[in-house]
Amino acid sequence: MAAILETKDLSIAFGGHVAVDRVSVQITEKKFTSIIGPNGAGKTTFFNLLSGQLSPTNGSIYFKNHDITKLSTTERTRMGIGRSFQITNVFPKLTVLENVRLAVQSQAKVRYHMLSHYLHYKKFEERAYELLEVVFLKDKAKSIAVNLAHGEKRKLEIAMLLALDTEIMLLDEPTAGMSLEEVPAIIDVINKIKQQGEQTIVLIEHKMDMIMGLSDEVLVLYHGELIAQGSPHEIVENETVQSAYLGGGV
Amino acid sequence: MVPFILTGRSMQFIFIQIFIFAIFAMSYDILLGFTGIISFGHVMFFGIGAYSTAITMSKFDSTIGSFLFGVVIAVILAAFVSFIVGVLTLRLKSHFYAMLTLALAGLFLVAAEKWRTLTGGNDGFTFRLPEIFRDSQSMYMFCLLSLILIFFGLRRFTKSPFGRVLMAIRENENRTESLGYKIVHYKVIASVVAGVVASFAGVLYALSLRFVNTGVFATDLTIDVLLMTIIGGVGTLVGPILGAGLVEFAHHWLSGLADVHWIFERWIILYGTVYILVVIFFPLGIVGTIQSRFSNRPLKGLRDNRKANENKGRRAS
Amino acid sequence: GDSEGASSETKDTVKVGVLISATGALETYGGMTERGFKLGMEYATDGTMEVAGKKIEYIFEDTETDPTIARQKALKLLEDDEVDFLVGSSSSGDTLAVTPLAEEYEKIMIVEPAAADSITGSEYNDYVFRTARNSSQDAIAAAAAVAGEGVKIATLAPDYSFGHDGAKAFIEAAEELGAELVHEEYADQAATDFTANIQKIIEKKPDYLFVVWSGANTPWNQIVDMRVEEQGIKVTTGVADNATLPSMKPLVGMEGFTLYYHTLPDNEVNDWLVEEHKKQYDGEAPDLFTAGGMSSALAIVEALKQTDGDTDGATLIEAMEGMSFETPKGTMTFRPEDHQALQEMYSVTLEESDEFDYPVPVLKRVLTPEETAPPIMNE
Amino acid sequence: MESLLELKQVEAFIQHYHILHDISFEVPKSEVTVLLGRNGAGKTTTLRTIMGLNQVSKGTVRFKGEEISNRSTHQIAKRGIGYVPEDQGIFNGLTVGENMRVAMKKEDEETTKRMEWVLELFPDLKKFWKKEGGQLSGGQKQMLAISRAYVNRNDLLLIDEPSKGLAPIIVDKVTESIQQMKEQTTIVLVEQNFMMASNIGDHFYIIDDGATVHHGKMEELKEDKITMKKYLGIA
Amino acid sequence: MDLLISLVINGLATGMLIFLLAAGLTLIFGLMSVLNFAHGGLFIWGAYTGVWVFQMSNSFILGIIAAISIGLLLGLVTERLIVRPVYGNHIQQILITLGFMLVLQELIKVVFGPDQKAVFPPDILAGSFIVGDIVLIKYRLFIIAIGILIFVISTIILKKSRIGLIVRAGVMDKEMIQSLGINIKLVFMLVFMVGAGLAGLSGVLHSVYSGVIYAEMGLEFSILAFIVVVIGGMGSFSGSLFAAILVGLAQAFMAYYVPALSLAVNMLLMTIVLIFRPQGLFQVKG
Ligand SMILES: Nc1ncnc2c1ncn2[C@@H]1O[C@H](COP(=O)(O)OP(=O)(O)OP(=O)(O)O)[C@@H](O)[C@H]1O
Ligand SMILES: Nc1ncnc2c1ncn2[C@@H]1O[C@H](COP(=O)(O)OP(=O)(O)OP(=O)(O)O)[C@@H](O)[C@H]1O
Ligand SMILES: [Mg+2]
Ligand SMILES: [Mg+2]
Repeated sequence: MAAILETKDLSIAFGGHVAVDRVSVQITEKKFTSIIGPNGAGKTTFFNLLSGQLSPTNGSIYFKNHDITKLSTTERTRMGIGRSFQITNVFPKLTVLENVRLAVQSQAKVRYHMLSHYLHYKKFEERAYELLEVVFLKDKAKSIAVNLAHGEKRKLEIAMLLALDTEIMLLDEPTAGMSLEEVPAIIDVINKIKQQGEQTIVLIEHKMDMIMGLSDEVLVLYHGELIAQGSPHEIVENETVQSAYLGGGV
Repeated sequence: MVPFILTGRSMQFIFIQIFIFAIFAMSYDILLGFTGIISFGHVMFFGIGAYSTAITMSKFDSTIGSFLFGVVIAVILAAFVSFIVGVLTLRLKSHFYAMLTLALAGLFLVAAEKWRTLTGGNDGFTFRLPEIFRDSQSMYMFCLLSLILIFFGLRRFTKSPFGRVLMAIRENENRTESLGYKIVHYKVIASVVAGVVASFAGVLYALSLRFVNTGVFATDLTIDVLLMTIIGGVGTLVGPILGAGLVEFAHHWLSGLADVHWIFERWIILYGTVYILVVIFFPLGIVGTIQSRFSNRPLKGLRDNRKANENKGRRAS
Repeated sequence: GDSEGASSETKDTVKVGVLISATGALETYGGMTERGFKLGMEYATDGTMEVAGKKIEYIFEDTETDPTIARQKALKLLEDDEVDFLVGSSSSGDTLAVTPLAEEYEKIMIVEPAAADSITGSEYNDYVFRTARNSSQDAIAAAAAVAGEGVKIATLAPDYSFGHDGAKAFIEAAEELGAELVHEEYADQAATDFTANIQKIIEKKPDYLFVVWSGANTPWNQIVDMRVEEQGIKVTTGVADNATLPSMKPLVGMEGFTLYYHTLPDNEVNDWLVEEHKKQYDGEAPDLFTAGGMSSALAIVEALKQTDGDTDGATLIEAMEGMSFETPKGTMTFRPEDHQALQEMYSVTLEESDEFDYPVPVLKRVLTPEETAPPIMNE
Repeated sequence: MESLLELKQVEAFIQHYHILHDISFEVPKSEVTVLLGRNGAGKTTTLRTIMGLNQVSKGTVRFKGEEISNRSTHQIAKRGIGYVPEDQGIFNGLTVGENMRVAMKKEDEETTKRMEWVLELFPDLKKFWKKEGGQLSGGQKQMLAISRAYVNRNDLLLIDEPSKGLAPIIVDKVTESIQQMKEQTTIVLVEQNFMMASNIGDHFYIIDDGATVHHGKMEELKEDKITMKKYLGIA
Repeated sequence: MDLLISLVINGLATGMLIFLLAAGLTLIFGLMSVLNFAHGGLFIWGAYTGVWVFQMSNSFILGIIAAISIGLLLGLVTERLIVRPVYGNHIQQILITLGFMLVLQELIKVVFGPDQKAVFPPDILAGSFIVGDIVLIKYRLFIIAIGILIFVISTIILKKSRIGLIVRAGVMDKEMIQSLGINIKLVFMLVFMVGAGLAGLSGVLHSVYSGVIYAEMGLEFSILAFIVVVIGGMGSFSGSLFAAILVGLAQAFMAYYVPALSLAVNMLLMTIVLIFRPQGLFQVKG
């Protein structure tokens, strides 16, 4: 199967500190890829490079064989790269519904309409409710986002990402802080998307059981470098990964 | 309710001023309330509108034709300048943006001061009006009508999908970007809309005074309009209208008290106190506070929280 | 007279609306005009407040030194109070926002004390008469006070209309008198540091430095600190209101001019003014624009006498053009061409006084109305 | 056993929402008490209420026998309570070093020692000493937040989800560090990572819909499948 | 050469004067992020009170002390009544502090009368020295000295103590700083008072410099101070000093060499700086 996203020698340095160091990977279309690595390994930074929040000091990124290295976040989102954020990043003073609705609206390409009323687009709201249902947040639809508990904000993040319906979904620790009960439910949601086989998913997580259960392929970053790549099982067996990342506990 | 038919030219004049500043304040609300931009230089567009009209009216004969020509020039100039200002200042954050706009407006003031052949310097100049505007009643109706049309126009604008994105930008720029919206476009368009509407307010202002001087570029006016917007309630569009009315009337009424008792000669103290009281009792502006009473808007929280904190402070000390 | 019928009242009453800055930056000036106007009415009617069988009423309104408010108040006066005359105001901007209304309502407006040349120049209309001097008159007075054949002069003025008008008129007048301009300097009107400007002037070595200044941020201290006089440059300027005299302490010995100081004009009207003002206001002497305020009242009463109480605009214009009347500053005459009142000004020396701890102007010479007549600028 | 912290029927509102209905628990000295519960149950609110960041509208909070409800936050903190908030509370514009310096109540020998210990625990912080807090990775922020609470000698630490976003190897370290701290400091922990919670917790309280509904010893909970299912939704 | 020296000295003095005003604002606006438009009100109160005491007692030192005291006192009142309810909310800050500014400015007229007042330097600081061909105005040298003094003291205090850090941290996250056992309300109040005290000080120093005081001078100068704080980079004392001197020198040199642009010099300077360095000249560190 073809690589939908490819990086070549992708690097970024902050001052003297190289956070992502010559990473070349291919992410296969419609597969589930996970990225693991110690704290500060450069995972989030790698996402930031892919989604355009940061621009690399070196190297390039290809999406479906187009060089997108120079494109902005917006353009990449429009092409089909969507992401969720590690630190919750929502519209704090808008309602939960409105948060999702804005994402739906963007997906429907209703962007510069200045003369029609936004409520005329009934479909958007319906779709937003649907998505909130998926992440167990429907009863909070009218709450203001800032008032949500931490775990609830994470769910909202996921709903917004789902709303964008992008070809690639970059998930940065989606279940961090989510309750024991809901982690499996969210995993279910992700699994469902995987089952549908329409989207490519890239996941950053520290929960190894999740990684093991979901991934087709695992990438390991360490000090910014890609040190291992392979199936979940290969990775767990890998000694470097064990000593650098997993520690004795697992 | 706004009295639609009002007799007495001096009352009409006060209302005309309210309408004009309501339009100006609404344009400011597009920036402040809907896009989250604090500008200290919004008056530059107002001034552009005022001078464009005044200069065309004094250079050409006083006909409707040259008035319309003046309006066209005002709109084009304001759109152009607001576009440039928008583009120039987009990389700046909050205070820096505010200060840069202050500087730009300051440069316009200096230009008006210095380009004496065109502007008559700071004393200003008078000009003649086309026939229909000489009648106060029709001037009044014209301003009222403009206010109503602009209000509904802007309301539609803010309630459109586009307007919703503006609010999203106000809340969280980065996130809006990663939803696939080009925030630069939105901000520039908002800046142009606000600029053009403000310049139209300036056009009306010059008409209503039949006179223009460098005062139309003075920071005081930005401050006035800022206060009107905040008093009424930012992000509400009705608020600025109410704010304009309130500020004008508080002003009118308090300054009128000077005849009642010598103490009121210092009516400005009371006027300043009104501002302070508004923040204390209507922290979200009048319309904002009322709205939050009737709905579960987030804003309500801000106020209750503050009260709770205050109580806490009191109890602790 | 509330008991009288409204219609008869309007007929028998002449109303005057006076626009002043009672608050805001120019409120001191507003206060002077107000007192002067009241005293003027008292003097002109011998306290009866009646002229040609009509009662005179006046209403003061505060423009707050804001053209919008000025226009609003003027409309109130014209519409609601139905005044027959307007007087005002303290600022040129306010005045210009109102003069078109005088024309529109066909009411006479006496401009006092706004000084912009344009009021009786480019923005002139028939209904406007000015008892105040204009900037050019100031400047010509200044020139008359110091200029002469071969005298080298320089100017320092604030960088806006007032300063430019003043400097230009001064230079023209001075050159006419044979003086030679060596330097023109303009400083930011809000500046607090004038040293660079003064430096430049010193380098040009003029005999006289004429300073036009109206802000509170005066350059006097720095002129002294920079030792301008010691380099043989004499400073000259207009002496403004009493409040500014203390700040002119460094300028003792200066030769300049003034519009009015209560000890200068020697005539009956002024004697009355000084005495009455002191009586009514706690021993305080009348100030810069008090005489002006009084003159505007005197002009109105005189005009009404001439028309026998007729307040029709056209009639009044005819009567007032060329009209001469006695004021605290001697005889004033409205020039028919531009309605500017020609008036006395005073060439003075600033001297220490026994009475106050600040210097006061002492009369050198009365500059006659003809001497300070400004060019006609309303073509 | 003496209890260091005691909440009795605490109720609290956030704005006009009644969030805590009935929270009662006791925290015995020198032990780790874990608060468990679903998302939105009110765990964070409970900690914030103890810290005085939320008003107690009814009930009492006692610390060392003294009533501290509705005292101001800084007074509560000064009595010897350290807090690691859920959102880490990093001062983004300050460097790592400055973040630590602001937190240090004293600059004596003991603090210096603790600092050394903390930096050994999380060498990353030393490495990024001059970096701005806002530029740290998610996990590094978490480490900084924990370290800030560790440098002072506190009698009680309230820690909200420390393991969130940490790599397994660091979770182990944090677990270890908490066990070390236990000797001098009592700890209240909110944790979703059940593994970690059960490893270090002595007692647990379950919060559901703003009320404490169940409590007991941690070992017992591991066996108590019914409670686990009912309140935590795990089998 | 003489000309150059004279321009530099005068520019420096103006700069220092602006710095003194901006120093207070650097604390209040730069560190605490409070848009305090009443700063100019504190400035005129310092000016009037200081001048009044100076003229009554004939002691400039007493005048200075009075100005600082009234600044501190008004700072206390302003912080408690006006600013405390609106921390973190710029929009409300603008409204309430402008309201208070009007009140302060108008109260000046009630207490001290509406007229402008002339002020003369104390005898030892009056007049000028002549060194070669250069005229050195004594009072300006004095201002430069005071400016340096204030800069050094405040830099030492901010460097040596945690106070700067605490204030900045408090602005970023008020709850967290309180959770660390710091009474941030008290800290904010004290810092605000110090800022207001500096405003008062600069008020009285400025009155003597310009030779005259009037009620409206407050707002004019506070805008200048805002400009300087922004050009310098928010919250940086060195930045404010540098920017203030830059503004002072630019004014002096422009007035001499390009008088046509001297009206616009501040605005131009700010425009240029912000376009090329959007975060101001100095970034806040330590
Ligand atoms: N904007 C930035 N400026 C400077 N350094 C940065 C910036 N963003 C990230 N870094 C540094 O780059 C390194 C990688 O950070 P990144 O956030 O990618 O880590 P991560 O792998 O996502 O870690 P975690 O699992 O803790 O989230 C870290 O050391 C971090 O401090
Ligand atoms: N500011 C607020 N306004 C309104 N409701 C709030 C606010 N903060 C929290 N809540 C609500 O209070 C409830 C408890 O929140 P809290 O943060 O204490 O939950 P939690 O148990 O810590 O959850 P999580 O595990 O997700 O962090 C939630 O339902 C939340 O939506
Ligand atoms: Mg990360
Ligand atoms: Mg929580």
